[in-house]
Amino acid sequence: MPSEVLADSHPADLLLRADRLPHIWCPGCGLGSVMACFTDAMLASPVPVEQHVCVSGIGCTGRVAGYLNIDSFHTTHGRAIPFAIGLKVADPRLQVTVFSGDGDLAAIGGNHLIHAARRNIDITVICVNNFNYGMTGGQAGPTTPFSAKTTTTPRGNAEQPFNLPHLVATAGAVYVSRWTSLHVRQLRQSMEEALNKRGFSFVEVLAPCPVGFGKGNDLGEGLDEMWFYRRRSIVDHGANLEDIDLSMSEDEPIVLGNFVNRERTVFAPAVEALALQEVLNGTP
Amino acid sequence: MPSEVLADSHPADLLLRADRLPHIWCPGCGLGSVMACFTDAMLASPVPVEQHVCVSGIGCTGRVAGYLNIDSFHTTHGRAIPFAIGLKVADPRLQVTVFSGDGDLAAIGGNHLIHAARRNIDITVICVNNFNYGMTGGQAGPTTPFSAKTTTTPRGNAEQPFNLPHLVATAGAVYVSRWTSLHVRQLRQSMEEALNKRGFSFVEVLAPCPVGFGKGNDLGEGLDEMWFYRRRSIVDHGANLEDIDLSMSEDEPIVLGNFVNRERTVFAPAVEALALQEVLNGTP
Amino acid sequence: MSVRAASVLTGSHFMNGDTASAEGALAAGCLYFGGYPITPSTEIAERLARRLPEVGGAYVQMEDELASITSVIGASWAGARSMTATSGPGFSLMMEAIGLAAMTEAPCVIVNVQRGGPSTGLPTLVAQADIMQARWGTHGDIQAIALVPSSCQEMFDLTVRAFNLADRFRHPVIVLADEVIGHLTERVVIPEASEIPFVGRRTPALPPDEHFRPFRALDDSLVPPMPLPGIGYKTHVTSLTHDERGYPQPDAGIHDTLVRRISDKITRFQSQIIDVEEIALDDAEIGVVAFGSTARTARRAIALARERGVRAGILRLITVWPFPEDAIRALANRVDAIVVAEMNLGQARREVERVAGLTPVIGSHHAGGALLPAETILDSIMEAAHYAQRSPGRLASRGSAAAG
Amino acid sequence: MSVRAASVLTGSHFMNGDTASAEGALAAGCLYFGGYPITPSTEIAERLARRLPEVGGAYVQMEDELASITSVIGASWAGARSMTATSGPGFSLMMEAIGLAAMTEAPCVIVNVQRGGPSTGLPTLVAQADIMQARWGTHGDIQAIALVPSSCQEMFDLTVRAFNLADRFRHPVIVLADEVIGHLTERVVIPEASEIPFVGRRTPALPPDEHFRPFRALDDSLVPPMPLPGIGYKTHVTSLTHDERGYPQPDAGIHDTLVRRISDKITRFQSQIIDVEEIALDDAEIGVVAFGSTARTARRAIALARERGVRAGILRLITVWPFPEDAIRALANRVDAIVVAEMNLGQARREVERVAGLTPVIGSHHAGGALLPAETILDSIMEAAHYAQRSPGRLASRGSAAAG
Amino acid sequence: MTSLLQRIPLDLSMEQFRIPHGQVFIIPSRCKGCKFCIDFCPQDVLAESADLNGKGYHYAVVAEGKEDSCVNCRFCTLVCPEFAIYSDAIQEAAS
Amino acid sequence: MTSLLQRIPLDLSMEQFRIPHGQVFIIPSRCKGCKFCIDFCPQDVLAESADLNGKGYHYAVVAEGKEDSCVNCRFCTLVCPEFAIYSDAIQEAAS
Amino acid sequence: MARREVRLAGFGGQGIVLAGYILGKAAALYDGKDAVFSQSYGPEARGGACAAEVIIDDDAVDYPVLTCPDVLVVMSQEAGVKYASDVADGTTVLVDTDLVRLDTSRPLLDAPFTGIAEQLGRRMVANIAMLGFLTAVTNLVSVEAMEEAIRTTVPEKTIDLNLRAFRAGYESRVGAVA
Amino acid sequence: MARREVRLAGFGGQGIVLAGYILGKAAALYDGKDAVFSQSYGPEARGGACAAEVIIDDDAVDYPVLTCPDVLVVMSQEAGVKYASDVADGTTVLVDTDLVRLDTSRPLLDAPFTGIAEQLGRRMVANIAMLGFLTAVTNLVSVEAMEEAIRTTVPEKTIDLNLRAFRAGYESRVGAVA
Ligand SMILES: Cc1ncc(C[n+]2csc(CCOP(=O)(O)OP(=O)(O)O)c2C)c(N)n1
Ligand SMILES: Cc1ncc(C[n+]2csc(CCOP(=O)(O)OP(=O)(O)O)c2C)c(N)n1
Ligand code: SF4
Ligand code: SF4
Ligand code: SF4
Ligand code: SF4
Ligand code: SF4
Ligand code: SF4
Ligand SMILES: [Mg+2]
Ligand SMILES: [Mg+2]
Repeated sequence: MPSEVLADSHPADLLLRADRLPHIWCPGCGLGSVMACFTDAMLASPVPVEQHVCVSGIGCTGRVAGYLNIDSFHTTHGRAIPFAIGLKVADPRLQVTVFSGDGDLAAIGGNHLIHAARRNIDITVICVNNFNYGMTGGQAGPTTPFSAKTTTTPRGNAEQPFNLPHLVATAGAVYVSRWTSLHVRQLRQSMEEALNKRGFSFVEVLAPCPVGFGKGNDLGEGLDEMWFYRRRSIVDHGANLEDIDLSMSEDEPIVLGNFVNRERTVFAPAVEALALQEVLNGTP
Repeated sequence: MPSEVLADSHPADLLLRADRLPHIWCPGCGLGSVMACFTDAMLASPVPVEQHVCVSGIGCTGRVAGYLNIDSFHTTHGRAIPFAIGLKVADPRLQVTVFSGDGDLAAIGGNHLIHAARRNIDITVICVNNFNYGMTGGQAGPTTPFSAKTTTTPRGNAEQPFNLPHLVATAGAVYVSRWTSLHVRQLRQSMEEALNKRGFSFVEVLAPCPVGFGKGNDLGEGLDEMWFYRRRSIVDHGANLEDIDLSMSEDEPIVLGNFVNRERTVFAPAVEALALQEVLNGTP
Repeated sequence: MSVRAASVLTGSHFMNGDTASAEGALAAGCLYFGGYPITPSTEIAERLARRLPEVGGAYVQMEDELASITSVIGASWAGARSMTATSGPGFSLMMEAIGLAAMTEAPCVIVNVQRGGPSTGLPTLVAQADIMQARWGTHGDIQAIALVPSSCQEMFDLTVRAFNLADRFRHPVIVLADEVIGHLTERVVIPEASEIPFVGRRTPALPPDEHFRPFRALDDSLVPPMPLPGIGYKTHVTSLTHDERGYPQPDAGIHDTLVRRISDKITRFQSQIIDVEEIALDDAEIGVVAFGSTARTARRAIALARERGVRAGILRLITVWPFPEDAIRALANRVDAIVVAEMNLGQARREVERVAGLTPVIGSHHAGGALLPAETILDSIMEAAHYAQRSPGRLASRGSAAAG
Repeated sequence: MSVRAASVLTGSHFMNGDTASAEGALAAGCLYFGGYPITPSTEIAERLARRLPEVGGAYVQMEDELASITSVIGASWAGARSMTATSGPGFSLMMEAIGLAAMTEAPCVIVNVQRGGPSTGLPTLVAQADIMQARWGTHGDIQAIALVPSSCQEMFDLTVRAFNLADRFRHPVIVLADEVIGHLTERVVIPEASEIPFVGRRTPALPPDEHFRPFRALDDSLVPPMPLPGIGYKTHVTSLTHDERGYPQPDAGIHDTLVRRISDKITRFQSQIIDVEEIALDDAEIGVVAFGSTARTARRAIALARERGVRAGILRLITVWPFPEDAIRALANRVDAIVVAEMNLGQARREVERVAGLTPVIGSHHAGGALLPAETILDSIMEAAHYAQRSPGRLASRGSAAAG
Repeated sequence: MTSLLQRIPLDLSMEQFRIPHGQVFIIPSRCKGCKFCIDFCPQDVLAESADLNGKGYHYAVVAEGKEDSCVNCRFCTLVCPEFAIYSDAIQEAAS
Repeated sequence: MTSLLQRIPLDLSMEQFRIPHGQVFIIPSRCKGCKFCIDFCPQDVLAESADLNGKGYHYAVVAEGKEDSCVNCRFCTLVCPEFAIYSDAIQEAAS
Repeated sequence: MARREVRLAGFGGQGIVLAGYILGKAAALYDGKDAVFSQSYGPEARGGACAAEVIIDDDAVDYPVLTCPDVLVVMSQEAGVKYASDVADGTTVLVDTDLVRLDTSRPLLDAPFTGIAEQLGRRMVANIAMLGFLTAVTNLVSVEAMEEAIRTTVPEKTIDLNLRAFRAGYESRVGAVA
Repeated sequence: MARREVRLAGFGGQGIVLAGYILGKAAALYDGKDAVFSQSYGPEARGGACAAEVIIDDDAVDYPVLTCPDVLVVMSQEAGVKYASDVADGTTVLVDTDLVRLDTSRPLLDAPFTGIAEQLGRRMVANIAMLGFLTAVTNLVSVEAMEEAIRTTVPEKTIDLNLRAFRAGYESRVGAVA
């Protein structure tokens, strides 16, 4: 048996705009891994691929929309969720996933995040938390751990970060999980659950950003940050969400798990999507 | 002894722009009561009145800033908190209270609310929750109970409201309470605690809005809504914040209390306020 | 067309302007409203909150105006005719997303019922000071299409037209109403559904294949057919500068091509958009340029002027953007002087000055808060008549508002 | 003045434009920066995050641009010189709050390092397409003060000047930089602290008493002295239309008085603000109007034109708002034709057209993404020379961008 | 009046435990007749006036027979949205 | 490799419990040498190539002696940020 | 008929706005005239004074805002204070004698609208009684148009009551004059 | 000296940007010239190719962007592919022989910058060695100015190392030529 077989395409290429590869992400960046998991979860979803749409904001993570070979929307910074709400309400047949960064979703987009969770609108949000604004070159954001160094916190971050699963669950999400880009199988599985869940589902994915975050915080390359996750992560699906804050300290565990899976009334304003088509066709 | 003594001014007038009375609030509105409690709490605060500043957004509640006879800022809709942050950071000697409505603070201003709580900046936020946008005539907002009728939810609200104490505590506030405009002594006391607390403190006050909310929801006049609070309220300082959602149902209690009082690092970027004065005086 | 018929409240109504706009939206087939209340536009939201679910549409009250307009753009991309309504402060908050709509060529309608500004200003009182903002409020270069109703009937008619123009040009269209018209109640006649003009969005004629280029215009219109999601086109839509495939391209040449196309698609066909009404201009020596509720005041003012022997007429702008330059030029050639009457410090006046050539231009305005009194316009007309008599050459343009 | 001396990095530096702007802010005594990162302005934030705490100031990274600018206004009211920096998308989000700053007369500085728009557009590439937005982006009528640096030295100098103008006029002042200048590194000479121009904010001369009227101007400047909070003035500040006491008044007369005062306080003294540079205009037959990085290209273009025998010169606008109308008029009287060179579809060109009278105006522009090539400007100069020769009368203005 | 408001005096300071007497002050022109003070005064001290004030409201007055009942709990002072009523301790301590 | 990733196969479907053999496929030109697959393959199947790819990276290859060790757990498929590696089941079931 | 301007003034809850709407609607839809109706807005007016304006014209109503009322209806003391001075010599002033006492030398047309409504058992239809009176004493609108406007505007169940109130108001004047 | 344009190209992490900055600074602050420096931005460049531009002029640098380089320094294969075609006949091309193999007929000036740096024990100073070489083979800047620019730019602790790298680079050429 030969060792490896050389190939020139990848099974996931079908779901990717392969003509746009290689993507812009840095070597050692975790975003590609998260996107790989998502393509896999999408394939497993019972909804036909044509009906999947992806909405991103602006940021490195926000570029995901541009690589997925589905109807995909790369909107403005922070506004992926309201855009997704418009799509979903106007055409409820769409399987709408918002895929964006921690800054996009929790800094400038934080209000939309909590309100969408409150409404319990039936969309899935995948939030890649790399602890900083990667795209703009590594500034601190609302997920940057206390004391971490970034280009705007040269003396260490004086702010305390959000605990996103806790925040989003408090706001009303019915499915909430956290994984890292190392935990690819659990992540993939959680994404699949999130896609299938009716209501607002939220998957936080911790991922290395060696260029924006690793560098300044002695985390080294992407690989080192992956080892860091390996060392510190524990899985506790039943964790008390109050207790899963993230910090820079090596002593504190990074708690992962599928934390919340419950039922609440799903937001469904009275639109009859099929009727939409009829008004469209003034000129074909 | 005479029965009542007729007076032509009120001890609180000192803290009010009495020349602007009567205020614009409707008969039976709870806002005046909340403002009365605040003037009383302000008097009890160890900080001299001159150093108190009040920042409001836009709304009926937002008019509070205009009635208090202190330095007071009636900003734009939703932005009272960032304005307050600028004031407080640039001059930490100021005792900064944000006084605004549920819509202002939790709808359009929701992001600033959670981020300010996360940072744990040393300001106090008093949020009057009258379950609707009063100023614009009674539309639904993020605090409108499920199924409640408003001018934009003629069939009953399809959205579920925020549980504000839970949300704000999750985001990071160190002092969190909820009272109604009927519970004036506890409210006054809680405001005083909030003012004295270092860090981000949050007081939610339920108050009647007979014109915007009462009318459409068979709550009758302001007085009826006060009786409604009387009937349904229970005080439970130790309540689990998850369990204090508000609903329209007469069977569900309205849980009040001083729920959270804890310590977290207070946000204090390195400004030396006293130095500020020196740059001001180019021309006196 | 069943949805539309059910949506049309055919008949004569005594209806306020905001409500008429809401009914216009329904008659145009609007199925999505994303909004956030703000005086004096709130009645539009309130009406649609009640009516949209009756016709299979959805009213979503968002958490702020950023969310409102962005959800409207999302709904547009899902194929729905969609809109929002707001006033000054909310309009200012929508500026970033208006650029998104223009850049992604998402048709949608924004009704701005103008009130007094700047800032929170005068929430319940009229102004017309968002004219220039409607054109220039977002960063970068885009065109604006803005219609200005003068009556409740026009609140209905122009809202319908706004949807048709939006789909025709794949561009956000603004209905620049004002508080007086929004809050006024008048007779509004809603025609039969079949009489409501309808110009639908063009969608790709062919099913999806790998040659599909979502941002390639197939004809001189420069407007690419707009694919629906969910049916296999796999369109990528981005707010970044993009090529015909929709792929981001940080390239000056591609940028110039794109920005000019989305601009030219409107300017080239601006005659399809521009609409003005001429009132008593046949014999006029003084032309009053006015729009919105001010145009009604102007009617009274020209009557008073004529009583005083000055033949004044009105060029009422129904479209302010694209600016009716040709009509203004024609007016300038025909009258001795132009008065621009508006409730702001002289915004449209600048545009008129730009194209009026040698004809003197006099501004008649105040900052808002109440209708411009007919007497103010009358004074300007008399002043204009005076000037025009004395100095036939080009005058420096004058007006009570400061320039800058 | 100890804070200021410590803040001034006196000496010669090789510094990029963004950093120079940050140092300008520090030298001007800025003690508060509220910001949100955005290319190509981020280096300003990064520099100030490091430097402000060193001088007793505060850098606060807010959750978005709405919060950034509003916190800056709050800090201004607390007495601090305060600023933010952003680019197109963030600038669009600041539009509402710019109205708040104008309405409450809160001095502050906003640096917009322009990139290609509309929408997310070209984050890393240059444009100059926010010129009109800087003037008209917020609802209602306010004036704009906007300075346009052409070099890193001017990033420093004009940021200092912006603070002084802000305090002098109690108005938000915009530094309209562009990506090329923001990202360029050049020599920047920072003078001694004592040499840095400083025009401070006027505060009330008298201690608080009941006659104090926070919004009453005490002299012709029309600028009321600005009280600090915390010391007993008990000022009420509102975004609503207000009287001299600062009390809300929904009244057309009070509105007109207020809106005109906050406008006139700038236009009356615009000569104190307006600044232009004349380059080789003495003998020029063609005048090139240019600003920002394009003014540098224009230098090369006029050199090339002169090689070809066309005497071209440059009127470099250092202030774009208030628009230097007088300087343009003077230019129009002196040259045969004007070329307006800018990286947008012709924004300043419209203003030039408005005041150039009979002199032909030719636009030289593209939508951005790279510097306008010197050859493009040269072509326009040659075309202008050609036209000017043939038709001495007023020409319809021309240019490659569409109007509207 | 039931539990909730009777508990109120519990958080008063010690000296006030001497069940002080209060004097009620009223500014009739300010009252908008919401009755908050009347319905919820823990001692049922207050009632509606017979005549109308300038705005057309029956303002709050001390009810007949309740002239000595006010305990100066300040509830009315704090609850009145119009700053139309307040109480003050009567100087001579009642014990 | 410790607990965390060895637990992974637990959520595989039953048929995969037959400890399948996997075949590794590689697209060398895509690899950016992050070593995620190499360091974390639960069977230590992978290693760096000796030579560089066009971009100048040592890409992933099957390590010597590990030709039969792949269990087709798909970890590498999912973790590779560059879509440069994947595994597939070898047809004949290994049991 | 040339342009006629009507101001109805009272306090919130009296149905002033509804009355104005009905009056305008009657003229605009059922009398073949042009009419516009608007109400005063303003936060300062919350829950207090409240006013509605109706302008009726045979031609199109150009300037849509009231300049000086031809008819002023005063339904509350506060409204009286606020608006009674804002009239011309020819202004017809109607007052609800039950609620308003105007200190003026000008002739007033008055009737106890509230009393009339109370006789019908529902104080809330005082506004409609007022409209009946107004119809009788002015030539602004026809009785038929008003009745049709009431029928098409008020809730189904209250049509009868409202029509009775309208007629009672109308007759109170007709009786008085006769 | 008239305007001279220099492009330095390599990959992220090589210190290309720092090198460009030092070169520009030397000219602008210590050689009495005017100089501008800028770097290419663009998301597509993330972690991959990276370039810096320096323009030096006796007069003021007007047009601040490179049009066609007089000097091109290639420090990576990818950069070579990207930029080698974008030159004029007169362009001086410098390459790091350790990293780049250019398929071109034009004369190249080359030296093993990386190797030189490795000899000093720190591969990361290859950029400074390159600057030494560049200083030697062009007349863009003086040695003194470059040394001063290095001293005032690099971290205190690394000044010596960097100066040694600079001299080694400089001498590698001086030696080669001599
Ligand atoms: C309105 C606006 N503000 C700021 C920016 C600049 N910006 C682009 S991406 C980004 C942050 C992205 O951070 P995150 O969402 O965490 O994504 P990452 O790059 O880390 O994946 C910012 C601030 C913008 N494009 N638009
Ligand atoms: C940007 C903007 N959007 C909308 C409005 C309109 N508006 C004014 S107040 C308000 C809601 C106020 O609600 P809340 O804060 O709950 O205050 P309340 O009136 O209920 O006390 C709204 C939507 C505005 N002024 N500015
Ligand atoms: S900057 Fe960070 S998040 Fe962005 S591509 Fe590079 S490593 Fe990934
Ligand atoms: S509308 Fe509601 S909140 Fe506003 S003043 Fe009236 S009762 Fe109070
Ligand atoms: S002070 Fe207390 S007891 Fe006295 S009247 Fe007021 S509420 Fe009643
Ligand atoms: S609480 Fe105040 S306004 Fe209400 S009835 Fe009592 S005194 Fe009057
Ligand atoms: S499939 Fe699993 S076992 Fe096989 S090479 Fe990949 S990671 Fe290793
Ligand atoms: S995970 Fe992918 S990119 Fe990284 S080393 Fe393995 S094959 Fe290469
Ligand atoms: Mg991030
Ligand atoms: Mg409210």
